[in-house]
Amino acid sequence: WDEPLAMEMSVAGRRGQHYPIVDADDLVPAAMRRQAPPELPEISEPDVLRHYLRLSQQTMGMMGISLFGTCTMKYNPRLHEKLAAGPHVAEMHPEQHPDTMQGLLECVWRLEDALKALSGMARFSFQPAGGADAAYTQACITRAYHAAHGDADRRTQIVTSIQSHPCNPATAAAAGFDIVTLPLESNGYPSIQALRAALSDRTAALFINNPDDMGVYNPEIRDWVDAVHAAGGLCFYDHANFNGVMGKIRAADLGFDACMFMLHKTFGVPKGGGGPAVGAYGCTEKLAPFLPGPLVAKDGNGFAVEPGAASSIGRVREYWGNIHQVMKAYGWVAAMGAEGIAEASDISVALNNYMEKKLLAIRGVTRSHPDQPGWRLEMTRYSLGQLYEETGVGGGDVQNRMADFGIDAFWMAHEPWIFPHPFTPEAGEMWSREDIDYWIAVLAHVCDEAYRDPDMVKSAPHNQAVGKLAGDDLDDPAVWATTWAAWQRKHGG
Amino acid sequence: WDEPLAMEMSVAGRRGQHYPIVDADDLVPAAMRRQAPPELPEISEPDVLRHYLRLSQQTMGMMGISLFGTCTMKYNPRLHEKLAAGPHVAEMHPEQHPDTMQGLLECVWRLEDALKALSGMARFSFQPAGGADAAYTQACITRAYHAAHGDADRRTQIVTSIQSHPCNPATAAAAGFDIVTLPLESNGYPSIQALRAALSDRTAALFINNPDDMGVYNPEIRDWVDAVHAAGGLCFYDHANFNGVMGKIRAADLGFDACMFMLHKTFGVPKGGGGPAVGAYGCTEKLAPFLPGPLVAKDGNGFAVEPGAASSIGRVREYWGNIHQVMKAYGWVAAMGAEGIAEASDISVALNNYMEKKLLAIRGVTRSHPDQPGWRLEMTRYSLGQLYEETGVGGGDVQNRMADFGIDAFWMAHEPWIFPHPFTPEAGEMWSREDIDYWIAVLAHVCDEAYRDPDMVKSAPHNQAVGKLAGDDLDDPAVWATTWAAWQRKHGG
Amino acid sequence: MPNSAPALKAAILAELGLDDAEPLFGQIPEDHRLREALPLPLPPAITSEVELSRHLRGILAKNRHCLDNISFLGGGCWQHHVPAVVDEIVGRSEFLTPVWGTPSSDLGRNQAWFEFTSQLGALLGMEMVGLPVYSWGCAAGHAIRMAARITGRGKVLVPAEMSPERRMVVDNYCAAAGAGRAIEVVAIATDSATGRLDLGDLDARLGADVAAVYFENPAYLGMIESDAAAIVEAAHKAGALAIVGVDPISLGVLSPPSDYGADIAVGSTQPLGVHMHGGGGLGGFIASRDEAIYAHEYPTLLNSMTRTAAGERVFAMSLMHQSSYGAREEGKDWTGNSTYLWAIANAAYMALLGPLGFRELGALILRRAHDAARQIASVPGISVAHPSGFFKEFVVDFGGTGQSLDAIDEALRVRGIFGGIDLGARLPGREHQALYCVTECHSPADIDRLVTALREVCA
Amino acid sequence: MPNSAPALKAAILAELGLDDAEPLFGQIPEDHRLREALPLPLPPAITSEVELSRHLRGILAKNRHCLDNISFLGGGCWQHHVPAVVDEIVGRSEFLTPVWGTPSSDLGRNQAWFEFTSQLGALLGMEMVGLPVYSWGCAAGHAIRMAARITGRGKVLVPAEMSPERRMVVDNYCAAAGAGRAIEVVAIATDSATGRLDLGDLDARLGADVAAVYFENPAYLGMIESDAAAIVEAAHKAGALAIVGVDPISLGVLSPPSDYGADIAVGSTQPLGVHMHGGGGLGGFIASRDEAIYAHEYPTLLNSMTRTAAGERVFAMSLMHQSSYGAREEGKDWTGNSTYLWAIANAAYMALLGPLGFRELGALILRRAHDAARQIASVPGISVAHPSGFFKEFVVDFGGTGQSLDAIDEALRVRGIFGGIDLGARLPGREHQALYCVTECHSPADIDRLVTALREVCA
Repeated sequence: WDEPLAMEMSVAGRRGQHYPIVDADDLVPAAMRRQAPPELPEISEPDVLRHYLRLSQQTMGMMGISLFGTCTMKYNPRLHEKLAAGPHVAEMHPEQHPDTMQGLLECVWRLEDALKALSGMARFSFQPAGGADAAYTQACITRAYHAAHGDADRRTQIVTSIQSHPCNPATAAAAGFDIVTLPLESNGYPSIQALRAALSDRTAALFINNPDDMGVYNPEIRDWVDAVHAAGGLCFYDHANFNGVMGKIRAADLGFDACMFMLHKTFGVPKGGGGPAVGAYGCTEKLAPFLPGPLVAKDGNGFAVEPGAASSIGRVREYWGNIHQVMKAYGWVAAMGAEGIAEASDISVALNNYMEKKLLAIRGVTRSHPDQPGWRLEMTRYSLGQLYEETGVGGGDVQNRMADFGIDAFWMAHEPWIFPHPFTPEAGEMWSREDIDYWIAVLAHVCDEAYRDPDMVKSAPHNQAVGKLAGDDLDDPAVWATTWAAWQRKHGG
Repeated sequence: WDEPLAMEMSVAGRRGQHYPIVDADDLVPAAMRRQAPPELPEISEPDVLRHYLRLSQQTMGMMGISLFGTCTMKYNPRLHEKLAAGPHVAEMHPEQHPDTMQGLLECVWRLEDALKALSGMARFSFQPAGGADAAYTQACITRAYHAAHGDADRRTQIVTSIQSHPCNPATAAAAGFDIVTLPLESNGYPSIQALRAALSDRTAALFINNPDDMGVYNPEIRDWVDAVHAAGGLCFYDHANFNGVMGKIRAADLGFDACMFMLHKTFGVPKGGGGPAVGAYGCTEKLAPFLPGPLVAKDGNGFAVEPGAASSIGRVREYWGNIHQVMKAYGWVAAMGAEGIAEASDISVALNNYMEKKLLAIRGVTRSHPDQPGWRLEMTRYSLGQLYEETGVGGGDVQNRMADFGIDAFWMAHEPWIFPHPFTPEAGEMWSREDIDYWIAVLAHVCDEAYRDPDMVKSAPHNQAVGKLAGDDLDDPAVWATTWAAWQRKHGG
Repeated sequence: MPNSAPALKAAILAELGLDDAEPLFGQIPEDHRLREALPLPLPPAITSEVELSRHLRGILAKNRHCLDNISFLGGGCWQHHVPAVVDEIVGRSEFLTPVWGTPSSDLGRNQAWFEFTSQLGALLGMEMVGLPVYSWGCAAGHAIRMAARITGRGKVLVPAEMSPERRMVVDNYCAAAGAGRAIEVVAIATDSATGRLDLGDLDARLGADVAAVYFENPAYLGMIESDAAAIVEAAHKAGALAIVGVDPISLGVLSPPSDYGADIAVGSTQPLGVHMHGGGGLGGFIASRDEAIYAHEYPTLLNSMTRTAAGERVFAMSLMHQSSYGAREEGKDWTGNSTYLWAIANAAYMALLGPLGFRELGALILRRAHDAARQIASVPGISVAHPSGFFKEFVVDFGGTGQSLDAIDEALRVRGIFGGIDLGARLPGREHQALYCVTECHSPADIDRLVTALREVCA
Repeated sequence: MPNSAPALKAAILAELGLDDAEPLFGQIPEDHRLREALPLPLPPAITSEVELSRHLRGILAKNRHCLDNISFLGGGCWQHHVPAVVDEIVGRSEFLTPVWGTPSSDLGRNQAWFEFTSQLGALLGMEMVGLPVYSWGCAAGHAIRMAARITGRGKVLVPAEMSPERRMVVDNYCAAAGAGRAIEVVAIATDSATGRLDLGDLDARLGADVAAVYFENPAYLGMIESDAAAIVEAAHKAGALAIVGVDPISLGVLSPPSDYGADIAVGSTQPLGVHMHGGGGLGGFIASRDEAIYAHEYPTLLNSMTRTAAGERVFAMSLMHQSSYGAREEGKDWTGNSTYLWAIANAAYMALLGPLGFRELGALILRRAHDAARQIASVPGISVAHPSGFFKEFVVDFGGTGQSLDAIDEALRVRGIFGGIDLGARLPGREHQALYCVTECHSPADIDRLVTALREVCA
């Protein structure tokens, strides 16, 4: 379809919803009565539906194959979607009396119980509405913890690695911390000497992923935790890449004070193109008094609401968080059980290494940190740097060309790129081997094509609804347009 | 997508549903234990979902524009779909005690009440599961009526017109009647002289559409009814094309004994690619004793189930019929009201004549029955005969080529074709004028193309997932294959 | 309505030189027209969705449904688990809304239909399957008429104890207005010892005038016809066809019709992933060997795989000319709108289960149903007519409780339980008996609740 | 899991030369590993969907929801009618499941986002709108931090009586670990006579250290800030920015922020076609004039329309380098997963209503809420604090009934009614008061039921 914008479909007098007509002009103070009607489109209900259905068909999503690394593209069980859409979830108000929301509270309690088992932590909050929000929660709790210990003004540094997700330094900075970033050694993780050098009585906390999204596990992590603790800091484990170690290790066993699970990645909750999501935040008893409220406790008759302790950080977001997603994640855990979760880890690590073996046989593809010889965990960081040097075809070109074959974009890498033209596919446990093989075959085909006919790749995509970007400068105020009104003013429609 | 068959996606050991494992071999008599497992595919749940989602995207449906005549392509309100999918409809058993199904009974009663108002009839049954089933119901009731009057052996003829829907003669024949078919005059309807000549004491009933799908109204229809009644026959009004006369005429006012409304056409119920549907069958008090049961009656406390009279024809299908569709049709009537329904008629007739004016300006397009000068009602029968003679491009070619522009097939005409290369679009009230204009523009483009470049049209479609049929003889037992097993045996996969 | 704004409507009329729609109806004589001030006695329109939603929800809330209650109703419409994936697929707008396009524009839908016929054929062991008809009863009626046309005979034998709903449909399909055109429907008795067909009675009624023997497996009262091969053989010996009605959900554990030689198989598609919908979930199928003698008598549409000019696989109708669309009253019975959307649900359901799923599910149903029967029979005054040899349904006899079935059912309803179908009202000689249905939807706890309630009610 | 069948798993391992997955975890030191016999104390897996469905339904059935009951809860999450079309659109698999593709492969999704920002901008009268953030509270927090960066000042004035939930979020966003980095949050009193902001108190607190005045319209307690223009002018006079938090569903009848000169507008997206989901329906927005000074401080992603090489319209991110994805700790605050699916619901909702729908809906809500307030105030002992000048929420004072709010709410719950938010527990000086919310979802009959119940309960 060559689909217009909704704003272009307007015909005066049309509408998609009617309401009983009443006059209420007298109920609005004269100064606050809207004068000019908003410039919204006027469209009939069937045409609105058809318009967005067509836009949905112009979204590849998981109709194709997406191995978007670090995001652990999983199947989202439709049973959970159906239940969440029903009134027992969708039509619940967050401030209802606890007697009337025992079902939701039970979901929270049961998932918390499961995550405690998976992490060894003591309490969980599901209020953080994404992984970044969980990191932010850790930053706020770190602040509150040191304040409670009279150490607020001194402990202003957060230590992290260059391979941590950008949300870790960014949220810590937003909470007012200074960031100390550790570089990687050639084996793929920072040296403990560098860590020790960074630690001091100004250290508030360590924020770290392990494995990071290169699939490399830091075997010295226990020593790291000990060193940070010895310096008086807290240790936060960003479990964004939990899929490779589920049921294999537990953050609390390694000494961490807190950790974070992404329910919309690891736990089968749909991504929705970027939320609503949940960064489930867990901590030990040491940090539990600082957790945001509300929390759920089991009592004799059912489940009770705890408002959050007096020392709580309050809220990082209103209410319970994305509680409907908590319900879905609980469903996932209930269906998988302990053994299913560990098996999913086995399969995702096995498939990643299977992919690695095949991908490294493709001309133009190399792997990060050749000094790190072992099996990678759930992901491997690759580079198309050689391909680019030899053909001029870059990672974005390859993404576009692969889309022509029904393969959605791969993940490249977070900023900063420490390898040229990085790419990071993640197999996970839910794609069939046939799909993985097809993905590999398409990449092989495109790399081969890059050597034979680089313009074919560089001018991709060729069979999508639209072609590649023109490369306009979207950072120019005269060019950018985040609304139709701005576009019309700047570009005339 | 180049989507394989589900049967080709099988990998041993996979499955999309699990059940608790029990052993029950001892509970099946040995002779009846299945030996070889069925040759079903083994596929995981995500892959089954993705497969059928892809097939859905390869179905144009109402994502494009479909003016499939006589089928009155309407918008299907999504509120009704949502309610019907809920347990208060979906999880109801038809033999529940009436106390537990008052909601469904109320929907039946309310829709019956509305259809009585629209038709003037005395009672309705929603058991017939489509328009053809309603015609079959009429045939069975006709048989029962004459039997009850001791006239069963004599009255074995059903009179209809060559323009009636094939289901009318076909169902009457299936019920054991002989068919008398009246030809059309040049004004578009049969002469009353022909009718009179066909009537006798062997006449059981007249089955007739008015208007038929050429949009021509028989102005002598009252005299027809009188003549049939005088001959001792019954009169059945097939209201398949009700959209042009809703709120304008009533079958009972014209003297008919029974009529039929298609809820999945006129009343906004989705078509589902051909059912589940409802042919709502209404009749006067004269025929009510023969209606199939169950029926609904209002009593003091609510709604009661009437099993069907002793003289009832029993059942034409099990239970209530497609009662969830009855609920949706009631929702449509409730939303439209009397004035909305009449207005929908105005709009659909106005748009049809608007289309007619524009279509007749296209070279190659002519209209049926030029002797019938007035405004047509909700449809007009056109012919591409001239186009075919002048270019060799036929109706099927034009259909295929229009699909390239997102226009789904038009309706041609029922058998027998009394005009060459017929086509019959129906505008209805739910397509916007812009959509109608686009449809007209595409037909104009394709007809023009037929004169300029007929091979382009004849080799269409060009941008669909697959091209046009090879023209194999699907009536040859060695060729046809209604199952994968048959295909493999005959064509080797 | 997109064109209902006054200015838009006026613009369309203006193109026709009109300022009012009235002249467009000039074909209709004035005295045919409805001309009251308020044309129709309908309630005022509820134009806002929020109000309509409240109105309809208010009506539907009066229903008590089978998720909130425990239901033991079956007998032709069954509560089975519908995987959520199936709901999503049949709800897709592309499948829900259309009617008929070209082979290219309907490619996906037609492929889904082909997967329906192919997988159902695999369950049945038959290579020819038509697109669905309205219901099991309609499928049986059509199949009997096919047999009558094939054999040129005018009598069919059916079980005396078949579903009354189904039987009434079959009776209509066999009746005819014209003299000598009807098919005579003759009942075969039940063997009261086994609960299965009385083979002696079958033999006695078979003869050269019999077009077909129609039997069901499992039968209406739940019993597995373990003598199916003998029934088929007896029919064939008399030159009659054997038509079997089967519940396809049983075919992971029960022999397929092909194994015992049936000529035509019919049955319900509803168990295969379609909610009951108050009976609106019904659909029927007709299948047979892939031979011209059968194919040429199908009333249904026959969706065949074939090829495009470029060699791609595509789907189109076979033998369309013999349908009522092609031949009007000369066609093979008749067809029209059917239950085609449910065929897509069926296809997805069969693909989800696969051979392992059907086998596990069949075993689970057998076990749960037999466990339930045993526990129910343990209640004083209650017995199960045939305590083994059934699939998911069985006959419970309340004769020893001294209470009426109506009273028992009402007491169960108060406890949130819908008892089985009252057979006393439906089949002669079955007073105080009810047909109970147990499937994978019933947990052991549900059965406990029933048995506890029965002990209270029948005490 | 498609590869979990033993043979399939073994084949993958065999490609790696392994017969067990264990060696793949060789990177992890042995003493880091979990090595109990039963690795994790989780309940047994419920592998069958039919059992899992029963389990989850059983849990959720313990909820009492706002369709079966009448709820007067609002205060930051509101029950509005969600058109069924919106439910279908956000349920589409293509929108529900993906994360991030190329501009071409995500074309439809990105266009829907652009329609979200464009239509919301039209409601607000603002030409720059970011992609959504988690909630209104988060949007307010980010906007205040934007203002602090723009002005280089470190204090914000906020209403004393704002939602405690929202206020706690803002407090977190304004706090800082490093000395001198925090933004001081200072409350502006309510004018007890009008229920609106006390302009005198505002003036008294304004000064050269104030980065922004943040106020809400309608405010937490429902009142329309009819002096909005004066508030904005006072802020501007002090060199501060004016940030307004608005409920976008009011903007069919209330003046848009642009009309009274607000610099940044924030608010909730939940009212625009998203179910409450126990609070999971929340989303927030940030909008402003389309000027570089604002644009360069947005923490959100900025989806801009642009062109392909061939001139087709397409969408891509603007100023990506300033986000935390682009600049880590040097970025403008931070972003990550957000509430992007709801933005599609919002887009569809706004397109459905159009200018006429928003106007009708706003008028209906105003009328129903005022009717309800009047009827409630007629109950002896009950009064409404400010009986006019509000939008959909109003403060009900039960002080004259002599009963505790807890007791009243419990008695209402027994009658299927969820009373409004208890303000006594949330705001000082509001003992015996509750915040009642009335929308288009409340019929006149619902209000009658409430009033009848209150008469009984408070008698």
